[in-house]
Amino acid sequence: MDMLSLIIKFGIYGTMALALIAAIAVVTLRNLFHSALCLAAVLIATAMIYAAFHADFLAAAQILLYVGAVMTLIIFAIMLTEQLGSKTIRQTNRQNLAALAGLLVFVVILGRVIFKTPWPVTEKALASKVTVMELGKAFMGPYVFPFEVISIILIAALLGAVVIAKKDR
Amino acid sequence: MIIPLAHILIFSLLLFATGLYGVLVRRNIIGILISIELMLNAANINLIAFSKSTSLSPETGQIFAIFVLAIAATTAAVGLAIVLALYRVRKTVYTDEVHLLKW
Amino acid sequence: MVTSDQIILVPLLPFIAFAVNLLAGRWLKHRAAWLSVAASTIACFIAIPVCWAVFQGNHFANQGTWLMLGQTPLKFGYVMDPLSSSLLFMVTIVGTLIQIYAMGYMHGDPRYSRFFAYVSLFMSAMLTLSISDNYLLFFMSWEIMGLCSYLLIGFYFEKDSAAKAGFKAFLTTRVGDVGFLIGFLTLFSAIGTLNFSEMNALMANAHHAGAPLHAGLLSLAALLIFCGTIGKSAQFPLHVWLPDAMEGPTPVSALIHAATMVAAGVFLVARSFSLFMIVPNVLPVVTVIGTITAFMAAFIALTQTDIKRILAYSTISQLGYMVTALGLSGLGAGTFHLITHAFFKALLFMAAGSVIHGTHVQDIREMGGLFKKMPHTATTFIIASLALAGIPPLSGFWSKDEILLSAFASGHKIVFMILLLTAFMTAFYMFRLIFLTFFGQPRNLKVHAHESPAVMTAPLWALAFGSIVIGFPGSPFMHHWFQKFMAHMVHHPEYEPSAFVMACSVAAAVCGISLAGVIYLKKIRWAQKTAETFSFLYRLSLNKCYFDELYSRCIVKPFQSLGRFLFGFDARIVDGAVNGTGHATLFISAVKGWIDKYIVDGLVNFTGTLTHFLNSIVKRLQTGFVQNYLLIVFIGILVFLVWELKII
Amino acid sequence: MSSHILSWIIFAPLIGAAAVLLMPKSKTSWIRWCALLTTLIVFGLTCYALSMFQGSRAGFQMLEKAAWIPQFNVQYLVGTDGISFPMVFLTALISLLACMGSLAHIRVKEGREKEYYFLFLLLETGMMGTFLALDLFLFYIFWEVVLVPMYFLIGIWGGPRREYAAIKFFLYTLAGSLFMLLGILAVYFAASPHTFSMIDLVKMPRDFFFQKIVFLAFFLGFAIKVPIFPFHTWLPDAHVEAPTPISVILAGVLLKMGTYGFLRFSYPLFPEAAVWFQPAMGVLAVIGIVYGGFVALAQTDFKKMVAYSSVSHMGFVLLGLAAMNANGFRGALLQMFNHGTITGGLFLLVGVLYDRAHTRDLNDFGGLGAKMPGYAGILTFFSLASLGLPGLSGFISEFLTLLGSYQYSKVMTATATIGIILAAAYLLYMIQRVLLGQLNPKWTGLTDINWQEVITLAPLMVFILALGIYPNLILDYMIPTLDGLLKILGGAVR
Repeated sequence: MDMLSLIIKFGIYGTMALALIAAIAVVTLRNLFHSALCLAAVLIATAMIYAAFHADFLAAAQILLYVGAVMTLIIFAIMLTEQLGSKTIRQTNRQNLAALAGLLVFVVILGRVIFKTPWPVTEKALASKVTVMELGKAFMGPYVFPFEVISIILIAALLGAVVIAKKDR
Repeated sequence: MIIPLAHILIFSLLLFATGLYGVLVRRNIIGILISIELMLNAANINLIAFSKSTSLSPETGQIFAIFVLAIAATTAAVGLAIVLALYRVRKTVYTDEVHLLKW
Repeated sequence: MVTSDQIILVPLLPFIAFAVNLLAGRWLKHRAAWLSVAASTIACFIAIPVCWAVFQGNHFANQGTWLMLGQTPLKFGYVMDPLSSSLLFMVTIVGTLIQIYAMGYMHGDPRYSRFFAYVSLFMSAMLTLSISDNYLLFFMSWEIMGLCSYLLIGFYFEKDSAAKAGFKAFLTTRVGDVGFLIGFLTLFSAIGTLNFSEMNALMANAHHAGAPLHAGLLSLAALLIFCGTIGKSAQFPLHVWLPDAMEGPTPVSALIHAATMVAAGVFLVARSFSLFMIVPNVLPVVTVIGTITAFMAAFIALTQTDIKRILAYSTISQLGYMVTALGLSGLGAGTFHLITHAFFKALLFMAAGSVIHGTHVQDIREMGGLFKKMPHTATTFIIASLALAGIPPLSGFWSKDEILLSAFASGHKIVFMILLLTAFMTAFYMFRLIFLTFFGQPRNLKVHAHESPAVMTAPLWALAFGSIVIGFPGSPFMHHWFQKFMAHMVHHPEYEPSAFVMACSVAAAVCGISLAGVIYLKKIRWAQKTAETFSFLYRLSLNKCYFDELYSRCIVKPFQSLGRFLFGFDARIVDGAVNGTGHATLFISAVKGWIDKYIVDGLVNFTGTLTHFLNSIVKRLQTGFVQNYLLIVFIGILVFLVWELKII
Repeated sequence: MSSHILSWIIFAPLIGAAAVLLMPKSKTSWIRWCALLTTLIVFGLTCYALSMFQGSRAGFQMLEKAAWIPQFNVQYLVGTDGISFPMVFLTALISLLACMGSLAHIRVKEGREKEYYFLFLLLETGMMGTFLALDLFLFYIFWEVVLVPMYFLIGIWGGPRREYAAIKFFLYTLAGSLFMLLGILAVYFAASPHTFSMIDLVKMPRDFFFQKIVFLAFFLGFAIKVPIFPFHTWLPDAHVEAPTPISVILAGVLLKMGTYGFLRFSYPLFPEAAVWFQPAMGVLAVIGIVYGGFVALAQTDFKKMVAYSSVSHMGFVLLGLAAMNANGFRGALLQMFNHGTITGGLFLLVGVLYDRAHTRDLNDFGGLGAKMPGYAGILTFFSLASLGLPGLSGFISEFLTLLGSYQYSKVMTATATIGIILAAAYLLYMIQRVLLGQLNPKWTGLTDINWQEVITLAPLMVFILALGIYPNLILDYMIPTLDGLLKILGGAVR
């Protein structure tokens, strides 16, 4: 194990830890605007992890789409609703303890499953590297139909969002 | 593979759990939407991880992830539009103040 | 060249005149009369050669299928035998003359063309009836004549009395007609044919065989057919319509209610004579009815003062004579009197019409001394009266003598006496009428009489000539040719002429005339004295034997009240039952409604309440918080996971 | 088209009704002309069908058959024969004339012409279907289809007591038809295989007791429609309150549906029971004739008088049916047709007078004969036809009926003839009160009948006169079928 891979390894673990901390911040911070910023952090960290898995295109898309577009949208929404949250208003509802307990169970169970499952890791897969060109060919090839469907969904969502958000007279 | 697959999965599990916690307990609807984005990200990470480590077609996982990304964008757009419409009508974004379907 | 089928034109031509006059009368105006007269004149010229051929001993008939009665075809056609040819001969001549007369009489009437349309229709129907060869066609034309009678009686329908008279006439004859209808239905069911010739043949066979077929049914049929005669010929119980029918224009009275239509009743019996001959029980009934009618009508005529009513009762009386004759098996005598009577009675009516036309009054008490002012009218009237009274050698004498002879020779002495008495009364009332109208001094100075125009007097003279000569074919001078001619029809007894009967007849007529002369020509006072002496009889006669009152009380009123009662019954009971069902249904539904509300619905409501109660518990699950639901879903998934992975 | 002519006849009015529905409410003249055109087309189709109709054949003709509800063996089965075809022709004729009569009459009631003509055309479909259906189920449907438009037509456009009359008519008739429905179901379940088709049902034998019960059920349904004596009280109310054209249809066509039902269904399906009920039917017929005549005599309302005269005249139809012989049947079917034309005309004439004078009180009139000569002539014509004057069609049918009934029962016939006298009495009494006598000064302003009304009446007069002079015109079409029916009943044509 050389130095570089070690650094990368720890870098990944660090990114993961960072992402988890930011994620916890997202769900716990009282100020919604702050949690949105933390979300941005999570998303960027995720993008880094993608990059680490040689999913360069996805990492770029993650940054562009999520951090660029979705985050802007969310922040706009937060601004428009003018409910950033305050000390006086509870930001969590009364079922947080129950939720926490349930989640603990959930994590424990799935954790056990994850560790017990013999994941079939193949060397060939590890060695492969997907280029943007291959992705594009796949989209235009076997996945052309879902691709088109997604485009329709996006248009529908666009129109739908406009219609819903429009002020009715 | 630099780190074991299980570690990645545990990470995404924790990320998912955190997002779910947010969904279950946050009162603010925008907060819920943000948490949903967390959960979607967790799922995406899983997809990438599996596509990197199993012998299926390598690009499939990424393609699925991109679809999820697109869906996430639409969810955000439509969801936030609903929030805005709701806010305009009810002047609130807190879930427990919107309970028309209560008995 | 005479072909027998031409005879169809005879009724057809007046019918065409009727149709044209009815539809185009507004444009034809006075030309309407020419059309009708022309139609019946041509009909007359077609008919007379055919009749003449029949008088020579020929016989024509033809027919075609009209309707299927079951599997039996009902054939319509004509038959030209002695009976129909005699009637046809009389009707065409008298009808044409009366129509010519009517041209003058009806002149200036606002419904001139309508009048001639109706008369043409009547002529058409009467001629169809004369030549028809079966009961159904006979009945159809019979009814159409009734309609024409109705329309013409009510011709001046603005007068209430005229409208009522038409109504009465139609309805009264209709009663008889219905009898007639059932009568020939009975006949059809008994012998299976409605054709006269076939019936005659069947009857002749039965007669020779000795035993009649279905005696009971046939008697019934004959009796019911005679009902038609009673109605149409104004015989005893149903005679009340004829005097009232005088509300119509006088030519109508002459044509329909004296010469032709009323005689059709007698003609019906003559037509069915073979039937009447074979069922012995019916002829006495016919005789009795005829005799009663003859006597009663003459009795009523004694005291009437309306010139047309006197003639109307005289007509009834003479019809009674004819019916009596037929009842006494005197087919020849009855038919003969029918023909002669048509001539002189039509003449009487037309002359009376001429008087009315000239004076504009109908009450003989207001007339008097008209002879000088209306010589033609008066002369012809007297000729006709002499004929009616039975003074030889005028036609009435020969025919009346035949009837008296039938009564005398067949041994019905009482009938003979009554008829003789009637003859006496006939002479009396006719000359009472003449003396009061034409002789003496004018009693009403407002009446300015004038003679009628030539178009009216010419037919009078033509008929006067007829009244004189038409009796000769039946007289001993021509060896009773007419009676022998009629004997071709149906076998019936013939009687030797009797000088005694002739003498009685003449004596009765002369006595009547003399008595009338004594009472009315000399001193009117005598008449009042006589009336006071026999005041009961006088009132009985003056009030027409109270028939109208009797019918009004016994038939009209009960029928009307029955109608009203049944209407009340309908509205209250029958409809009440329906409405009562409705109300009962409503009541039951009210009770049901209570049950429904508190018991059935109570059960339903209890179910509802129970549900509501359960709901109040279960509904707590529906918090309305979306995250709550989500949490539950999540817990559900967890449970599922735990279960599936068998962790515990 | 030629093979589906009967369906066209049934549904052409429905198409017209749909067209009327699609038209704007304000375009009343479009609606009127559309309705008139539709009825005219239906009449034309009927004439076309007449040219294809084979009068000498006894069985059903122009059959159309399609499975409708195959699970229950319900068929769309229409066809015609010598019994139904005259009725179809009558329906087409009367509908056309009633529609022409409506043009002037309904215009008075502003604003509802669209509904009126829609319902009118729907009614025509119902009537046509009733006469042409050969499947009991289909027949029942059409039978009920007739009820609904009639209810509204009386209830909306009627006289002052229209609601009462409409509800009475509806409930009464519905009650009867429910019995009929029971009967239909009984017949259906008794048949094996279960079927509603008349063609198959006629061939199946039925138990005598069963026949009697089911005959009674059918009888109630038809008797109310005719109407036969104790069930007749809806008729005067409905007639008096209905608007003129609807009275015409009611008298001209609807009453015939009852007697048609006897000929088409009751007799062929239950021949033994029919013979068993023969005396009862005869007695009811005679009661109806005499009773209707007497009650008509007592009327002061013109329309009510005509309505009761219908009771009397329909009694003759029933009498002919009860006679159960060739002449009786012929007379009855002919009387159905003639009563439709004659009484339809009388109702139109009542309407003519009512539109001018706004009253129907007979005692209020008088002397109109001089004021309205054309009207007087036509009214007299129809009255004479109604009272059975020879030469007009009423006489022939009454004569044949009486001839037939005479072969059956002399007493009944003799009693029934009282009805003839009464008919003369009440009709002439009416004429006397309306046309004759002094003119009531109130009516000096009345105008004579106009050309439009004359055109409406003229076809009826032509038929009355033509059939009166030569009845074989229509009898030829009827005789083979009626004789066939008689054979089913076990009688011989004599």
